[in-house]
Amino acid sequence: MQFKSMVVSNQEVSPGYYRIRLTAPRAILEAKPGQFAMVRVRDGVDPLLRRPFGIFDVGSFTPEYPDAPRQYYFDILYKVVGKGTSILSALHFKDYVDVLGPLGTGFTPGGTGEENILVGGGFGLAPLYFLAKELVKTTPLKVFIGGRRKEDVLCVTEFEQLGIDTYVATDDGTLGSRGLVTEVLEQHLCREGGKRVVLACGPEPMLKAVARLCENYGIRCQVSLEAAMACGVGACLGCVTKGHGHSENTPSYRCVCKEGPVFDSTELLWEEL
Amino acid sequence: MQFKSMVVSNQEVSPGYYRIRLTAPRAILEAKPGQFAMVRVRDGVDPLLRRPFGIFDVGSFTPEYPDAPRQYYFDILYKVVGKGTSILSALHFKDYVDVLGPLGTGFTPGGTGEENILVGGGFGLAPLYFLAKELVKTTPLKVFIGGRRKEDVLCVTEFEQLGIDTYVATDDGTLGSRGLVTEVLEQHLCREGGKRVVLACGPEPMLKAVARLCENYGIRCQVSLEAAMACGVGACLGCVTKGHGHSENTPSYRCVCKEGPVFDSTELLWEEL
Amino acid sequence: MRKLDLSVHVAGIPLRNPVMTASGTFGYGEEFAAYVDLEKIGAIVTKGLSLKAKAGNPMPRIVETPGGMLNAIGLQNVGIETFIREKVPFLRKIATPVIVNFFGNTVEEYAALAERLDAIPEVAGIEVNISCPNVKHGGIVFGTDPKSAYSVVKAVRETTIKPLIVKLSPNVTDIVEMACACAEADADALSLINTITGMAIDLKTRRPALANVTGGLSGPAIKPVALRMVWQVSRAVKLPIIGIGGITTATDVLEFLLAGATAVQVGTANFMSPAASQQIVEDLEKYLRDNGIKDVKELIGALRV
Amino acid sequence: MRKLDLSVHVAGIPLRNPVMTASGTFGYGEEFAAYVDLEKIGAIVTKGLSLKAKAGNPMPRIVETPGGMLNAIGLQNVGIETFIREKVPFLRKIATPVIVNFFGNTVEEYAALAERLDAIPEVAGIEVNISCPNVKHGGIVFGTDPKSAYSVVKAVRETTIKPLIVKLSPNVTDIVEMACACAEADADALSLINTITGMAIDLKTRRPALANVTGGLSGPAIKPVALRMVWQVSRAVKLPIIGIGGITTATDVLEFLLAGATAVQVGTANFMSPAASQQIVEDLEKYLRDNGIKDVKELIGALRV
Ligand SMILES: Cc1cc2nc3c(=O)[nH]c(=O)nc-3n(C[C@H](O)[C@H](O)[C@H](O)COP(=O)(O)OP(=O)(O)OC[C@H]3O[C@@H](n4cnc5c(N)ncnc54)[C@H](O)[C@@H]3O)c2cc1C
Ligand SMILES: Cc1cc2nc3c(=O)[nH]c(=O)nc-3n(C[C@H](O)[C@H](O)[C@H](O)COP(=O)(O)OP(=O)(O)OC[C@H]3O[C@@H](n4cnc5c(N)ncnc54)[C@H](O)[C@@H]3O)c2cc1C
Ligand SMILES: Cc1cc2nc3c(=O)[nH]c(=O)nc-3n(C[C@H](O)[C@H](O)[C@H](O)COP(=O)(O)O)c2cc1C
Ligand SMILES: Cc1cc2nc3c(=O)[nH]c(=O)nc-3n(C[C@H](O)[C@H](O)[C@H](O)COP(=O)(O)O)c2cc1C
Ligand code: FES
Ligand code: FES
Repeated sequence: MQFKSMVVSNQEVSPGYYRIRLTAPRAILEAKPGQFAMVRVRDGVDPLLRRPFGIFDVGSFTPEYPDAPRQYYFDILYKVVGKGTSILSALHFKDYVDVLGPLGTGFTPGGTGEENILVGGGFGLAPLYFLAKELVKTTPLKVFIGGRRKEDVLCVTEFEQLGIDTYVATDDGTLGSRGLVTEVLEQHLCREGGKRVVLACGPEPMLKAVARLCENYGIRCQVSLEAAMACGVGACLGCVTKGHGHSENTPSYRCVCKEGPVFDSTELLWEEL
Repeated sequence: MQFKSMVVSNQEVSPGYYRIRLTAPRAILEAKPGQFAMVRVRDGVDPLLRRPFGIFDVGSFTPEYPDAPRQYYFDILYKVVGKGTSILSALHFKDYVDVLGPLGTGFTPGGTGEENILVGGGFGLAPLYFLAKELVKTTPLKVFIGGRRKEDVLCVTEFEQLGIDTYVATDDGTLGSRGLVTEVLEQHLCREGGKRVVLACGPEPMLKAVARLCENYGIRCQVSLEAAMACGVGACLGCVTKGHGHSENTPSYRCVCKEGPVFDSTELLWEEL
Repeated sequence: MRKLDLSVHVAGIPLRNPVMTASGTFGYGEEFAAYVDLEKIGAIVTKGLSLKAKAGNPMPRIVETPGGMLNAIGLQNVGIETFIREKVPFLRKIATPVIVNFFGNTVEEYAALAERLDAIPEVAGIEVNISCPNVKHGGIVFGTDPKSAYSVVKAVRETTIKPLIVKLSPNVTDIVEMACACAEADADALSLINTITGMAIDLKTRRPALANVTGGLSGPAIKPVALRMVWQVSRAVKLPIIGIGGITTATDVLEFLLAGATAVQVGTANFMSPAASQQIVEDLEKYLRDNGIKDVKELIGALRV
Repeated sequence: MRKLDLSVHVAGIPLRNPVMTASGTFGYGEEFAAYVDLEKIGAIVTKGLSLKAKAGNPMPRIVETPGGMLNAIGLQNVGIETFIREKVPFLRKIATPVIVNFFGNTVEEYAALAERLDAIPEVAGIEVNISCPNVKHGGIVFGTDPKSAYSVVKAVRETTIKPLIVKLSPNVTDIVEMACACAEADADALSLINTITGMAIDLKTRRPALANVTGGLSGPAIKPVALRMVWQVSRAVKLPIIGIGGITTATDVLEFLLAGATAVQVGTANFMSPAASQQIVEDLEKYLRDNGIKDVKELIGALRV
């Protein structure tokens, strides 16, 4: 769906990272973890295109005026990296944006008896938190979070409040263990057994390492990819990634916006990404 | 000069008309009535160019925090007509714009013993009010204001507070007499004699009529013109108007931004504007 | 009050209004069905087809630029047979004319595609994209050489009685010369402009922002160039013109009509808002009503110069 | 720390940094003296001169477009003699190279201008604007026809030993062909691009927004086209290139250098901020410092393709 959305709140949650709450029609409650929204941050031609953001949370509240109807919302957790995100970070309560979404596929977590292992970095935590909130009621769950420095490690408190075991690694050791999150993940994978599924979202090098690890351990793995996007609905073919194709010479390009952003890691031609 | 300027206040003063107060260096106090400023209303390329606005007032105040230095400002009176002015109208206290100015020539009012007759319409009142404030201390003064409807007649209270005789005409008669301001002006000109100067700012048809009238009555007349502008400093040659030229076939184009916006009405080739 | 007349005819195709969607920016129509009432727009122009499916260029394929975007999709498409099998059934269900955009590497490929499309009743018209290199003639682009353009249009003309629209490339010294060549080859209408070749660089990596190095510039940034070319061609050639380039509002549409276009296509604006085309139709109707204009056709070529 | 080296040589002209101001957007320099330290920029290119003063086009002459602007100034200028008498004395006082842009209606006029400028010591170099119609040859534009371009550049070359820059028009099918023609005629450098022909319409009046109907598109909107052309020409021609088109930031400058430009000109950005050129130089210096680049020349043509 496409809708005008009012900013409810917009706060810096960690240096350079913001959480914005946007009003939405009731149907937003049906958004699946892993889906995203394309936001037009302001009118005019600068920036021209919408910006894609994973859905971090959905919910509802009752505004504080008499007879107020229930108001639905969704949250985005975003990092200020350029023009669009800095315009977004300057928005206030009662400003408006235009939203297209929820879009794309969501994660397909493990079935009964399977443990879900979430692995993320940076704003990749956004869809994972949303996923964890849904899963925690029914399935065993663990979260592995990586980041360059302490400031890049988001949502630890949120995950812990959900009562989920959370493992953290930072490149500089300022939080959790020092090193890559995949090292911590590997230790965990080889220590413990059982049926499990890895669900990952974060920077591409991290996803690549996670996918390789899961291949080695024979574990089903889903990753959520990023790509520059124009339409968000599978029409422009601008956002493709390389999937395994029909023939070796002709890669089969897959739309990240529509066939993804969540892919089974085995679908992707990792060596060419 | 070019400076970053903070919005102090920004209020709708009549439907569709706003008055914005912008901080400025002390030198703004030297601005002459009739000069203007080019405002970059926001970052980015949309809108690309600055927007020109006459200076409506200048002044200073002391902010309400301890040891605050004196803060200088200038005001703009503007009408929301398009993209730039609607972005401007949405700015709040503490937002920033980039200002270039004061630019251009100012009005040259009459000398001792001469009566100054100000004639304006719409936001053309902005420089006239600024002018009136300066002149009222020393010279006899009258103001003629025209507008389509009541809402387009600005600054009547301001002029009256300065103790200046104010004559109003509206097309639909909702304020003052019904008809054109030039009709009221003509009645005045033929009724009274004496040395006088007409200083006018407003829509071009009004200026044209005023100029013709003054020519008929042999009265010196200055008009402040408008033109689309890019540089504001006389470099791009985009803002020209037609002045009397050296030869009949080659009109001499005059820069509105630098040689104007205020011109002696006899300098202009009215029949070709 | 008499009903407003928004209808126009282009190349013999009756359109309920002059607002179509541009090839490559609206998929095969169905991608937008959730956001636009497809029966409200004038026509759908589908993504450029080739004989065989085409994989397209490596990524990254798009990048935003000031007031526009560059794309180097590389004409990825499902190929004509899959189109007929999988996409036409959806399009059959809607009462909006479907114009099929296509391209080839040789004159023969163009002709073969046209022949195949000629047999499909759901195809209201065909739009020939000539902005492609002619592989038989050393890669010279059909769309920048009047002789090549003539030969490809002529060959297509001979294989089909469908309304034949030729889509012109703006990357030429003289757009009128190109338009004349297509008119001589008996095109029924011209659509212009396709994208302007451009390039962007990623300073961080010191690489081109597109894997293909160069790409096609589209969006509001190119509107002045498109409007100029439409005006030039409309004064020189009798064929109806479909104006394309940076159209995002009803005002833009009206400007193209004044400049001489009979209809328009909305491209990049579909990305800014998927409902853009429908919104433009509604605003167009409102403009006509507010300005007491009974028939949109009054505006075609009505520029006062 | 060793001092950063921002200097470059173009056509034999030593520049303290690669950032010049573009013709027609910076007047004769003095208009900007209150806002820019003219001694901080690489060179000043003055408003295009003709033999006699030129009145220019009727107004309106400019209009904003998405991410850009159109201008149809009509080459209004004071004429070469007034320039020498009234503008050069100011320019003499500043230690920044002055490059004089000029144009004619015939090959002879171009040559006469070049000869006159050859005698002026304050002129560090000349920039020939060939985007003008050749009145002797039925109005064909010098800048879109390789043969005409060759003849005008050759004629200028024969009358002057000043560094000779030829400014190319982007309104051509093949910019490389134009560049080659100028190289053959012994130009010392090429500057590109001039404006792209465009048009805008005022819906309210139903008239063209410019009195001249068409005008030249400049500003950020055209940057992708300019960058593409600079890259194409730099790979095909040995001459140093001055990149022009939509440059507003140091990042833009760096992109043009990577694409193969030795220097750049800042045009429309001077209107967005009169201090733009100086700001760009400062930001450029900061970028080099922050990235440990000692010499800006390392970046020229350093695009990784
Ligand atoms: C499916 C999907 C979900 C996403 N979810 C989130 C999210 O939950 N939170 C969040 O903060 N971001 C998310 N992103 C990334 C976000 O879209 C970009 O950070 C944003 O578009 C940048 O816009 P900008 O205008 O600020 O930056 P720009 O000015 O466009 O670019 C600034 C810098 O950021 C880089 N950049 C631009 N687009 C992307 C991109 N898509 N990914 C990575 N780098 C980019 C550019 O190369 C450039 O170096 C998601 C992207 C996708 C595709
Ligand atoms: C020297 C000078 C002093 C001015 N002083 C004032 C002032 O004190 N207060 C004020 O409100 N305005 C003033 N103006 C006019 C003001 O500059 C324009 O209204 C403004 O630039 C419109 O910007 P926009 O982006 O809102 O409109 P745009 O989106 O650019 O245009 C919207 C509509 O307004 C028209 N328009 C655009 N520019 C002008 C213009 N310069 N004059 C008239 N119509 C225009 C357009 O044709 C269009 O129809 C002055 C102009 C000049 C040249
Ligand atoms: C992502 C994208 C894909 C395109 N694909 C095609 C295509 O397959 N065939 C074609 O003729 N034009 C194609 N075009 C060009 C558009 O149809 C249109 O001519 C151009 O984008 C200018 O219009 P706009 O500025 O409204 O986008 C494509 C444009 C874009 C942006
Ligand atoms: C108002 C204006 C006047 C110009 N006058 C000239 C000129 O006299 N001679 C010339 O060669 N180029 C002229 N140009 C073109 C610029 O020098 C430059 O090539 C073009 O604007 C592209 O650069 P930009 O996008 O940075 O503005 C003019 C451009 C503008 C906007
Ligand atoms: S963003 Fe357009 S196809 Fe994915
Ligand atoms: S606005 Fe540039 S010369 Fe007046």
